[in-house]
Amino acid sequence: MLIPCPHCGERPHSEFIYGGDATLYRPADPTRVSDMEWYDYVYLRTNPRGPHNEFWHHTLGCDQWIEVTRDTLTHRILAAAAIGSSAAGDTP
Amino acid sequence: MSETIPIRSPLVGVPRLGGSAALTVAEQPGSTLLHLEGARHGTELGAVLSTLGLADIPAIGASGGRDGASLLGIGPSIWLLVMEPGTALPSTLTAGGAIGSAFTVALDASHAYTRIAIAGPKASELLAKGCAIDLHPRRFLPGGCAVAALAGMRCTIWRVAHEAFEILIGRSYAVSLWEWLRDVTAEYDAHPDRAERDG
Amino acid sequence: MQRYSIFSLLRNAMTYHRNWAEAWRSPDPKPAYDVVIVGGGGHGLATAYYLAKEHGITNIAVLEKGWLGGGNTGRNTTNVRSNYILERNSYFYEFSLKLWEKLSQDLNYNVMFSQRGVLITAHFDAQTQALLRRGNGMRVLGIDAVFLNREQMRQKVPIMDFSPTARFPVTGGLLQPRAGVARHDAVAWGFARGADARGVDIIQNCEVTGFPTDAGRVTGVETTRGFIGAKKVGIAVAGHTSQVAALAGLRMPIESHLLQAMVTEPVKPLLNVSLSYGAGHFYTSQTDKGELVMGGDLDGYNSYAQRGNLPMVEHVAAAAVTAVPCLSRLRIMRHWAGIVDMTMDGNPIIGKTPIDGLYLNGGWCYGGFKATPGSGWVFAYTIANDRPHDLNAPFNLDRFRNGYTIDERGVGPYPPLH
Amino acid sequence: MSAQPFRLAQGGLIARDTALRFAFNGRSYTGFLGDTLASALLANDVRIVGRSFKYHRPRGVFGLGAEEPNALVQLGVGARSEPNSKATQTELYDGLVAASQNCWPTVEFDLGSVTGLFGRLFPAGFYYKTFMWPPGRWIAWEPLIRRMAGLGKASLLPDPDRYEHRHAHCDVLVVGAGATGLAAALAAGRSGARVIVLDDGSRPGGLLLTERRMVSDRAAVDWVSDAEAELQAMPEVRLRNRTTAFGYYDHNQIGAVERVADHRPARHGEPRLRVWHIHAREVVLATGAHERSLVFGNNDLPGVMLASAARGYLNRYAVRPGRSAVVFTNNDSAYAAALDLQAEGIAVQAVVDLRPAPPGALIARLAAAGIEQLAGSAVVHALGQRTVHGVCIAKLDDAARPISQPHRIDCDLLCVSGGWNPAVHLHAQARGRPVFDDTVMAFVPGAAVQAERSAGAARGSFALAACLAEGAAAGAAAAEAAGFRAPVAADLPLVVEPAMGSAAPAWHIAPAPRCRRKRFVDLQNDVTDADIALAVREGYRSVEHVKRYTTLGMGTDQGKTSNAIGFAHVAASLGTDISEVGTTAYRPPYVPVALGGLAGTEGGRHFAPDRLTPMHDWHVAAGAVMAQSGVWLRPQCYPRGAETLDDAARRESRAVRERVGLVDISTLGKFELFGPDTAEFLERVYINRWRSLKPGRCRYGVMLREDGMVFDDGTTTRLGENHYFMTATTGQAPLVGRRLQYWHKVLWPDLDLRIVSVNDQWAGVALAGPDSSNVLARVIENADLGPAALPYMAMTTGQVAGVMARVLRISFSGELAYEIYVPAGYGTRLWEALLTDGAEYGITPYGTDAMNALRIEKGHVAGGELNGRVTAGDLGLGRMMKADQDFIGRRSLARPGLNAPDRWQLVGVVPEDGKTTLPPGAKIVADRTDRYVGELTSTTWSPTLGMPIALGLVAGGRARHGEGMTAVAPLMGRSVRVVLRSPVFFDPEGTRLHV
Ligand SMILES: Cc1cc2nc3c(=O)[nH]c(=O)nc-3n(C[C@H](O)[C@H](O)[C@H](O)COP(=O)(O)OP(=O)(O)OC[C@H]3O[C@@H](n4cnc5c(N)ncnc54)[C@H](O)[C@@H]3O)c2cc1C
Ligand SMILES: NC(=O)c1ccc[n+]([C@@H]2O[C@H](COP(=O)([O-])OP(=O)(O)OC[C@H]3O[C@@H](n4cnc5c(N)ncnc54)[C@H](O)[C@@H]3O)[C@@H](O)[C@H]2O)c1
Ligand SMILES: Cc1cc2nc3c(=O)[nH]c(=O)nc-3n(C[C@H](O)[C@H](O)[C@H](O)COP(=O)(O)O)c2cc1C
Ligand SMILES: [Zn+2]
Repeated sequence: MLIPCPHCGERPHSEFIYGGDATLYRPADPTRVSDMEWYDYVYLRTNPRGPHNEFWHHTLGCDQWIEVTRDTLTHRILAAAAIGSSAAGDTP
Repeated sequence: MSETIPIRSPLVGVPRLGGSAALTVAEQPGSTLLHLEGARHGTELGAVLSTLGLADIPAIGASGGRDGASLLGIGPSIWLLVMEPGTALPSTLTAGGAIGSAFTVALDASHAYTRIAIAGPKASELLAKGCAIDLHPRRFLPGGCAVAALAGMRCTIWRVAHEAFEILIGRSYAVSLWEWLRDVTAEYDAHPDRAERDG
Repeated sequence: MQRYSIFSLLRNAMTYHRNWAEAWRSPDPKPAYDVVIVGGGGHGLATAYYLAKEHGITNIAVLEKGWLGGGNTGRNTTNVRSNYILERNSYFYEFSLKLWEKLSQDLNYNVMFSQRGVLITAHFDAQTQALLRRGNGMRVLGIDAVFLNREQMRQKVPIMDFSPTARFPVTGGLLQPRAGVARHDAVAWGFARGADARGVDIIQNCEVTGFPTDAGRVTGVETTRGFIGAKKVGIAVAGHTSQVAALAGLRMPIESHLLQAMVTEPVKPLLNVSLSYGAGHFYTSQTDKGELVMGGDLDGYNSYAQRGNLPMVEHVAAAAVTAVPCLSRLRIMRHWAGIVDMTMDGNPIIGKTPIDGLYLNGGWCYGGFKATPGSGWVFAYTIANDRPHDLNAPFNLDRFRNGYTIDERGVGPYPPLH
Repeated sequence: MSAQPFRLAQGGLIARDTALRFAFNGRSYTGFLGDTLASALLANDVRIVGRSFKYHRPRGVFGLGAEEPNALVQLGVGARSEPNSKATQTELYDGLVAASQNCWPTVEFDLGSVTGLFGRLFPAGFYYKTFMWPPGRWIAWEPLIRRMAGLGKASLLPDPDRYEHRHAHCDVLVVGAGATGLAAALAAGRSGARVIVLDDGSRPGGLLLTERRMVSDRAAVDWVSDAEAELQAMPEVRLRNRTTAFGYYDHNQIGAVERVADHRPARHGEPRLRVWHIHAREVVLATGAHERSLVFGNNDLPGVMLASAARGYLNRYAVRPGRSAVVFTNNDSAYAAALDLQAEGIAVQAVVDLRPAPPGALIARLAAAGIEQLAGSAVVHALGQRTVHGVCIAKLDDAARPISQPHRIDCDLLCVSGGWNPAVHLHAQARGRPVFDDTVMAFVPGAAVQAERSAGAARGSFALAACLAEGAAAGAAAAEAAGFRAPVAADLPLVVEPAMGSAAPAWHIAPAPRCRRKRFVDLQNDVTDADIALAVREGYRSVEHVKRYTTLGMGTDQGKTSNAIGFAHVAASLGTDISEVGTTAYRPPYVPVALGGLAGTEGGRHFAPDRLTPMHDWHVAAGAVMAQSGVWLRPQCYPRGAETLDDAARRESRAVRERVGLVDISTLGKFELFGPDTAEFLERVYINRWRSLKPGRCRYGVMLREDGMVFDDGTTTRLGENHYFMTATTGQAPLVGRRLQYWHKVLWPDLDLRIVSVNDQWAGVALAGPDSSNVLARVIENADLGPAALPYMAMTTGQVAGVMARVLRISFSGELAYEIYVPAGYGTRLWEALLTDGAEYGITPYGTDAMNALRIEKGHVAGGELNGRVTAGDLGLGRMMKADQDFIGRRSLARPGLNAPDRWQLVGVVPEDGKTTLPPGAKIVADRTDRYVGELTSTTWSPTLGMPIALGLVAGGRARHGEGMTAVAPLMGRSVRVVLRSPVFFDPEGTRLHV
């Protein structure tokens, strides 16, 4: 796979380390959420078979976390963006 | 003052790589490096840029500068200032000087990296043995730089001329990278060692 | 069931093997069953087999979306062992290993369980200590384990790099002699034949697409071949657990990841133990046909693409020639991948779900082949009695919420690290 | 050295002036430069090359290249010996040594072939049905089976050769340099695009090199040379022979293996194989087609050969593949073979064509050449014990059943052609789905998923004219797609194409009545039509089941010549058609690739880089025993004279307790944090308080994972108002770095701070022991070390040995101690200065063993305890946790599992008798001996207490101090009575720290 790093350009995925689901939302104040909500945040994953918003860390490159939308079935990359400038989708 | 005390190279004691018409590989000791983050656009930055003879601050993957002082864009609002050995530092470029206030972070990195020059017609072929980036001169122009894996180690690769590159490798990795270079440069006679001659 | 033996083989040779019976039928689904098992892999088939054999429930259908055994059962590197760190794992996998030891006779199908031993090599002090803790724990629990020193290692696997220039010198190794490898396809086929012989309908090319419920209780399954009624439904779909559970509205503590494997060209016997390299991602064993089957680490990103990528193949190759230099000239003949269901603690989930009559068997990560008989046995027990057996009680779905995770690697809720 | 009886007097693409000597099965022969081992063996009348996998039947050369199922040899000797090498792809070189494999005592007389006599006992899957007794004793039968299986022998010696990788990028990759590929490359190259052309042959040309054809009034071979020359002249085009694309991966990345030095010795420093990682914008697949066999009795005998192969040996290598031949085909392509053979004086007895009415033009040409033509007929079986001596031929009815009484024709060569399989492998690997095409009777590429297009024989266009046209079009289209303007191909080479009739469906020729001769589908794995029928009959109906049950296509050739035939037999047995059945999955590699090549330079010496500390050279020079600690090399201890490692560690730890020692701690993770929100950030990532930390002060901190388990510990020092210096443990440092960034950039981007890893910039030394302050006082300038200015957990800066240093009064050992940090390039300078000025205090360098002993005495946790399953509470650090603010992991702590009474908690452990050493890795058992309640996590010998001690984790351990238990290590046959106690063995009040 080649991951288009928004900072460095297209690089082999072996330069990156995977950071998992990018749609998780850590409660602003964990003390205010139910055990169930916290459990959902820490443990439960949608694990879609298709487009997936995920984090990658460009460990052997710019050393930044980036956000990528990738199809988990075809491995096609649909979008890639720097953290925050979220072209890659709906992180709060 | 510590500036005057020479930095001990991690490559002291490892066999040196000689040179050939095809390729030379040599350490470039003694440069002063500054790790810079978060440019504060303002008068100080202006001062720094003019000292470097730059109209604008280099983007990621680009570099610029003059008089042996070059600024490399190595990350999102992250730069590396490379000052050649012996270049008398304009006061603006000392961590204490303007540069210190032109950036949120200005850290001495002179000890953090080992600098290796790779030059010759075979230079990009050599790099292509361990680096996935496209080194075609159309794609990776002189002056361009990239942080990428070389033989699985994180390096800043800086093309200083059509056939000349500079590698900045984290100091603790320098010996491992050097040994890899020794191995893969053998075919260019870049070093006299004939031990493993074959056939 | 037509019994297999050297005699039946001789008899059938006389008639040029024209009279062998089908190993399993290919029936059409009935309108309803007592139990429907989703997933015709080793675990699903074993569950059906033990439901019939141990609990007398025979009105069962196993529904497989593709061809039976075509999932991870059909693509795994076949290590069967019980050399675990944590007590609960030890009990469960040792139980499974004991079933393996009788499996060929039990199924009257030779699954070629070869107890040649599984060996983990040690290279660093911290690692040696960890292996000692592990092996000592196994021994306390009555599981076989031996620690080999460097010399004994040299005897056992002379082809490893014992030279002074070895990248990571071998200092020792933890061997489980009773562990070994088996013929993966035969496991699926043997269980299928055994289940079929006890009346189980194995229905291939039948994908489950929904779990109709009534008042919180499952009533059957929607499939690509229509609705099939069921009193109880068991899910055993490994890499697709999240998808299938989602059909029942359940979110899983699971990520699906790629795990690759590869085989070399066949060669004469070279390695007589299943070897697992402690200093890199590489483990291998030689099949009876002669290929060395190799595997390494997960590719490390969510994926449902049942196909590998080059970097991990090359990393495994690098580790292989580093560990065993003479492998360098052996050629890889084929490489492939499977989709493994990585849980948040690296251990499986076998038990009840919030939905009555719906049971879950999944989260096997990269290690469920060895569990096949044990998993089928406890899952059958759980379905038959509507409560888990002591052996699988700890592997319940609630453990994540309650903080009773079973984390062998100790890396927490980061699936690729397990 | 024998002459080459089967070599033609002239012709062929071989250098007759360069004779090469080689040995096969101990006999020596000669061939010519340009030969393959296969052509040279045929030239020397060597027919039996190897033995088959299961029945050990004699086998000869069957094909011409990568598709070869039979002619596998043990190539080379000693460390360079390679099993299963295809003679058809092995270029001949002087001194080549090869031998037959899978036979004993000789390939001519192989005892293994008795399995053939009992062949009937070994149908597909026979092993699933027997060897089950005595129970659980498969292991007893296994060795027999294993010895019979397995083809060649692997060398047991380390491989002396080198391997490398090479990355390449291009606009257009053309795979295959036959007529199609060359046309494609020319078209693409002329557009100025960056083009790479690969061919696995030793020279471009593909099948053109085997055909006597004209391409625009030039001999095809000359056209090829011109094309090659033009491509060589283009600056942006790279043409690579001996390079096989083996895998088509995601995002148009292609893996290819180049045989750099297999056909000649490697030059100095040169690799044997080079594995290419090619990233191509567009790919043209011009990989050609593999000819198929036909299924009839004894169709595996040496002397049975693909028609295209026979033609290749004749035309390219000037070798007579036999004396008198019969050609058996279902399509036109084999006619050319018949005519070429006849022309070279090989008596072609007959062309047997399954088709009742082959094209008239072809019949006429045969007649003109005086070759008998038998239409609507089949070879029902071949005759001969060890090689072909003749064939039996019968007329067929419409259902392809023999009707006439078979009649015999003598011959020693039987050329077969069952049609062609386009090489769709790479297309399929690129996730294309091959579809069955009834007109060419083969699977052809389906819709492309990646940026890839097939052309020529690879997509079922077998006419040369079509190949050239499609190639040119594909090359141009690819260049256009990559953003280049391809000039319209002006001069398409002209070729006269013989009219082509369509092939006859010829999957299955019914055997003559009561004919029991084996009829092979997969020659390498000895899979017969009967095996496939049996599999289906037994219920293994999916083509994937048939494959696995019979091993069809699972050999080193991956069924290139056999799979399609097998699928057709499955279809026949199921009564459906082949497009219903489909294919088995195509997987990489297209041809087997050596592990060494895949490993490249990463194998062996360069496997995983070592990280070295700034003082590494000093340690080595001082005779330190260096030990791997994660990615780092660290001194374990510095033995003197005859000291054992234990002696050395004890001496070193005693020195620290009694006087002063120094240890290299440069491996610790080091971060600098800047910005107004840093304190807030620390509050959120550490379990303890940070806002209260004053400038110039240090604090110990613990981090958790979100699941509440301890993640890492270390110290953080406030250097200035908004400037902090953090250390992390050596092992976790990289992970900590990534998590810190994640927490900041992903969770709390609003926090104003920057985190910079400064790992390589700083060298770190811990100076510890009662005399440490005295030593430091001597080396440091302008710094006040007095307890007031620099109390415990405070920091200062000063000039040490002339360089600016950060001095932290921190202790891991429990002694009065300092962590001194200087820029890495001055690390050795600092180290040596301390040794010099410490000399009179008997300063002693110590390694990780002593460091461990000291921290264990002090009850400080490390790797063994931080196993990822412990909470701060388990370690007795619960009190550190702040109550009033959230931090990473806190929300998970309330869960019952993390507060269970039987959680394993940190304890100290000592032998009951005060002297017996504690076995490392021991488990702790209490009342019941068939269960454990805990384990020893770190064991050592206490310099202070002068006895063995350990840290351990024990269920509910904190409440069980004083309890007697047993530490058991069955692996070592040891068991020691122990007593649990507080984990702090040394100076619990910490008086030594606060002097
Ligand atoms: C490369 C690799 C190496 C491995 N090595 C080992 C090893 O050495 N030792 C070990 O113990 N384990 C190993 N494993 C893990 C092991 O293979 C699996 O854990 C085990 O095979 C799981 O078996 P299963 O029956 O649960 O799943 P599978 O065999 O995958 O069966 C699940 C079945 O469910 C079917 N299915 C999915 N969705 C549906 C649906 N909606 N409707 C109907 N059917 C459906 C699938 O088609 C599949 O056939 C390895 C795995 C891989 C991929
Ligand atoms: N008359 C017939 O029925 C018939 C049938 C088939 C072929 N042909 C003849 O064959 C030729 C077809 O031309 P073509 O160029 O399409 O096929 P080709 O077979 O001539 O060339 C294909 C080339 O690709 C190479 N190759 C295949 N896979 C490769 C890989 N993975 N990596 C690197 N190289 C690889 C092969 O070694 C070969 O050199 C024409 O001359 C045609 O007349 C005729
Ligand atoms: C233990 C084991 C041994 C295998 N041996 C072979 C083999 O000898 N030849 C072969 O072509 N494939 C072999 N394979 C791989 C299979 O052909 C196939 O690739 C694998 O089961 C995955 O299926 P798929 O490739 O159809 O997706 C083996 C697989 C396993 C699990
Ligand atoms: Zn990047």
